[in-house]
Amino acid sequence: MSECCICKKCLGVTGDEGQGFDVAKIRQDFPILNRRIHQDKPLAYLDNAATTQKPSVVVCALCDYYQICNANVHRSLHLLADEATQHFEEARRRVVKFIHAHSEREVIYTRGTTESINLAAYSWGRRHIQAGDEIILTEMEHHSNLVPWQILAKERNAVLRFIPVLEDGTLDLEAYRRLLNPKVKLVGVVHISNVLGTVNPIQEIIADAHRAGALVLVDGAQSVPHMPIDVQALDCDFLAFSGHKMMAPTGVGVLYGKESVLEIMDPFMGGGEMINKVTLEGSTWADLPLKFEAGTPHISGAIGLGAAVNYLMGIGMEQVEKYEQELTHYALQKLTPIPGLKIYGRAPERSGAISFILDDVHPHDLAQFVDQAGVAIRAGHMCAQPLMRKLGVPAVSRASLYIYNLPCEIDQLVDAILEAKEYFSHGS
Amino acid sequence: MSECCICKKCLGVTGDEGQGFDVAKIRQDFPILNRRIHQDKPLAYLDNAATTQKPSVVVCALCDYYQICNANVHRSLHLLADEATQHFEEARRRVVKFIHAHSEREVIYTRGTTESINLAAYSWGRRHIQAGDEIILTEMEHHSNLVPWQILAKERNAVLRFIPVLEDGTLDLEAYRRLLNPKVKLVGVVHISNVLGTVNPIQEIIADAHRAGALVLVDGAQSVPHMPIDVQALDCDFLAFSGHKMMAPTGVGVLYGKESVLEIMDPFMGGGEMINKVTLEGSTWADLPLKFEAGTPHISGAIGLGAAVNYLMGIGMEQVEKYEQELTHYALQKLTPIPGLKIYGRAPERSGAISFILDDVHPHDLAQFVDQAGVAIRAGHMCAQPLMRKLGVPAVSRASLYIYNLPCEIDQLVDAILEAKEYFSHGS
Amino acid sequence: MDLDALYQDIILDHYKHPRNYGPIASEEVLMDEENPLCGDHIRLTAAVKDGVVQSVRFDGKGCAISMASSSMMTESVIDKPIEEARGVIRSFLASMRGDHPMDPEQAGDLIALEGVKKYPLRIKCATLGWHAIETALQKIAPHQ
Amino acid sequence: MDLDALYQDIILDHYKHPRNYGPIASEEVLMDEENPLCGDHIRLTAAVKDGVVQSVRFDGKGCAISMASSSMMTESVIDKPIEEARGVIRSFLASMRGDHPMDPEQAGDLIALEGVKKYPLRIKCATLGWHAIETALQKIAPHQ
Ligand SMILES: Cc1ncc(COP(=O)(O)O)c(C=O)c1O
Ligand SMILES: Cc1ncc(COP(=O)(O)O)c(C=O)c1O
Repeated sequence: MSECCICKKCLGVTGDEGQGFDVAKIRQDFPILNRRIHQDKPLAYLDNAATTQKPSVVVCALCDYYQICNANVHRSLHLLADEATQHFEEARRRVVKFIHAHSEREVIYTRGTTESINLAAYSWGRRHIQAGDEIILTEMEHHSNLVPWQILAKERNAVLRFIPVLEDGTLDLEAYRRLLNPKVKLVGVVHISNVLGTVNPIQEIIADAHRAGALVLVDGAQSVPHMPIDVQALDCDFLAFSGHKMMAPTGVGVLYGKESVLEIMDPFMGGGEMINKVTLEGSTWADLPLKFEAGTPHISGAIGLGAAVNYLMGIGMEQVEKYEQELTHYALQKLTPIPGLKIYGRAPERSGAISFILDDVHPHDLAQFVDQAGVAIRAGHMCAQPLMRKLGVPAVSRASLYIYNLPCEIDQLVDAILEAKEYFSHGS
Repeated sequence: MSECCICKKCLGVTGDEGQGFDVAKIRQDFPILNRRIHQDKPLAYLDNAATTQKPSVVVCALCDYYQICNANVHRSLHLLADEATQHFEEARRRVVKFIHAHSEREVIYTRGTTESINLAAYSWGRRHIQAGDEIILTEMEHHSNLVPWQILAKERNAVLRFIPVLEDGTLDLEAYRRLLNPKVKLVGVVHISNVLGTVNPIQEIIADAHRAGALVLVDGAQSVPHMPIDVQALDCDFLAFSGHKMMAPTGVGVLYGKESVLEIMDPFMGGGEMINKVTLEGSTWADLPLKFEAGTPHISGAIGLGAAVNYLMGIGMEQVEKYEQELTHYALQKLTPIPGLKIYGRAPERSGAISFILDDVHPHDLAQFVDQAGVAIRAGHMCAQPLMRKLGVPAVSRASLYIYNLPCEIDQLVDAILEAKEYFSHGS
Repeated sequence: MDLDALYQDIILDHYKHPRNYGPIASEEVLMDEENPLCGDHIRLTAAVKDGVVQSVRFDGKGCAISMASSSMMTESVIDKPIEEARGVIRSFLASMRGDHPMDPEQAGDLIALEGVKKYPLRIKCATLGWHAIETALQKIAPHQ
Repeated sequence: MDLDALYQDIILDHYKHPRNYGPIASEEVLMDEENPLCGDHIRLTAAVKDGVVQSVRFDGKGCAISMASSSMMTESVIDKPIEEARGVIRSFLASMRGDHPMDPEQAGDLIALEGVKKYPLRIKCATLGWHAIETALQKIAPHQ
């Protein structure tokens, strides 16, 4: 019955993976990459770990939704509402397919990784964590996967333990195994570090945790956008990720949870949609996944996420990973020889988030300087203050890559770094 | 330094209120209203209490953001990030102005009314509600302003009390005054009922609560989009509302809170942006409003909200209210004479959400039938099951108006209702 | 009007003249099934004798779809051996889920409900009575 | 390059050759001010005699803006009567907040920091040392 064209135009055909990879063609889908800034310098957007750009099909999915079938979902019977609901749920099915979840019941829409993890900390944690229980995290966690557990641990008198980060930026797995014991209820681990680029061996970490009787939450903010993910093969209990870091709109993300785990969790927020029956005296809850989706959801965001997932599947996640590996290799090769430049993170398995410090130039000055040369990188503590302390620096600069980046953009960065070195050199 | 055009094109000039009101001109800003559905019938969108349509300037603000300066906010130093941050915070300032808040510190971005109320229930409630404390709500609350307090009350052994709804759809204020006592810590009240359309006398309710030493949370989901609001004049402690019900994108809303109240609340979610200093052992929190905005926010949503607020201020909220009053009057005049049609809610002060039941035709059948005639209305319990029970019906149908609606759309509804009556008439 | 695909004459007929419909004393009630979307519910009673569904009766209020579907349900199961009745129920629910189209030969009047599938939000209306009878039969004659 | 508006020569000079900069023993530290955005912090000590700011010294690590601004701050307050010093600080912080432009007559070298205002995220860098001295003076000579 649908008279709306989102499906046709924007969600397109899906999944013909690996028909060859053409960056130039991909870049045509991202008009923002043609922007020229600061006296006509080409923009080199190398801040993809913070957020990625959106292909036209995603923006167009939003426009179509708003201009053709904007309506609230799951509530009304009229045509617009029916179309909106179908697109909203179709997007969920795409995500199910993308991460190889078992069913739609396992995919909960959230605002992003941070809300996903907080949802788990409130709804799973408040129910299962008691005084004296232990939660294992790592020293390389983003604040998102640290602060919610600190708040919970404080409230419940539980104990947080940390897997140390080794010199090369990998996790100390032997220390991890020593930390495991029957009191451990949860292991929370970032799949790919947003600072070091390290790809953690989560399959092994998950298997070990399960043997010890603990569940595992994987922070996939930096992995889901960049490599094939199969939650059933990984056997993780939770996987959190953000749409905006994988070409989708802001304000939407996902908490994947195993159905058996989600089933016995209490709701997080209360309100419309998440209820079954409400009386003044008390209420009962809706089925999964709506139990965790109180209130009007971010409908256009979910639809945009569906379009983004579709776009990525059209390219093929193996292709995405392969191209980014090549690009990362190129970047490391170019950056490493720069005198006075120190790169943090030398794990053998690493992704395209590359953090570094240039002797005698503060990361903020460096970022500001290279920005003037058209290159967008990030400087700061990267929401990983404990890791900064471990590395012995207050802040770093970070360049992070995505499939639309080009080797010449890395050259542009390298040239800018060399100029900055000159510009800020002390005692000149 | 901005090279981006969102401000110029979409946020426009603001606040020249009341330069005359031209619905035809307004409708040009909403191309979706020209849609023809079900064999070429003109769409009459009368489901505005569920969600409103978006003017082109809002959609265009989203597109511009994504195509010109998409970047994460508050984090990076590069040009795009700077532009995005400026637009994001400019939107907050517009909201401050729109509701007459004291400062940006009092305006917290959320996903919508539901998250706003849950934030208050978690962060204020968990800190201030003890066993035996009382919370007063009303029998006409939306589930959003009921279920979070039920969950809290259960957890804390606190007591919920309810202001009764009188025959005409107004609140029993005498009963309210009898309920007030020193154990009452919070009064939660919907400003305008999404079912009955009743405009509650919240100024009086707030003054009484304050005299009794209780704070007041106002659910403004159905009022903020439709009338001028001045939180300082009202003196409410919290005001919750949703962007998507006031022409803004989905996934964004606001919790207004008095600075003095927000200051002593614990954070809600943990993660990036809401911290000051993080160590493995513990963390300290950022200043308002960031303390309550963990993780990457819905940047485009906030910018779209700024554009929507601007659009509404351009028309003038007094104008909005005035036109909707006229339209509501017209609708009531046309609907009331229909034989067998019962309208719920006859408060002297009422807005354009009109719920009704047609004898012998189930609300769902009615909604489906009028949809076929091009008219979008809602049927169901309206997320207010306790109120439905009070009214003695399982469900109602609801037509709800906004400034782009026309008298002829109401005629279209009336005709469709008359046909439905015929179509479903029993024993024919 | 397109709506006629949903509200076919046969459906309107069952709605306006529901079969096996009438007040049930509360002690007779075997199932009280509610549609949380709209708050509708129907109550249902049934009797099985010698392995055959003897009678089914329902009351309550609902929309045209749920009333008609419940009415048609009663006609589809009464006088059927219980296992056969279960088969009919399973097959109807599966077709509403979209697992397979209805077999026009077997479905009889039920085919009129095919149109509901185009309106996902109404599927719950069409299956309300069927879920109720499924559980009721399970109560009377637990499945081995 | 546009950047020169931000990193003017005078700023780069103060950054490369910060005035009144040098290690401070921990018992001397009056203020340890941190910029949570980047984790930078400077430490500061000061002495007041007969109502006049005698000396100010700072150490720590920071970006060019925060180092230069702190360096310029020391020059702006040393040898000034304490109330006058407070006035300079207040006026600088107000101008960074955007309350008013700097007075070129009064500001001297500080005028070079005007360019920072175009980069909102860097304002915290430019005010780091100034917040530190403000608090330090309050500690030494509480304002009546
Ligand atoms: C009165 C009222 N309160 C709360 C809500 C919940 O708003 P949202 O679904 O945007 O969170 C609504 C709308 O659904 C409403 O009408
Ligand atoms: C590893 C990691 N975890 C969590 C987050 C938080 O994601 P968001 O801000 O989208 O909630 C990020 C990104 O900022 C991240 O890189």
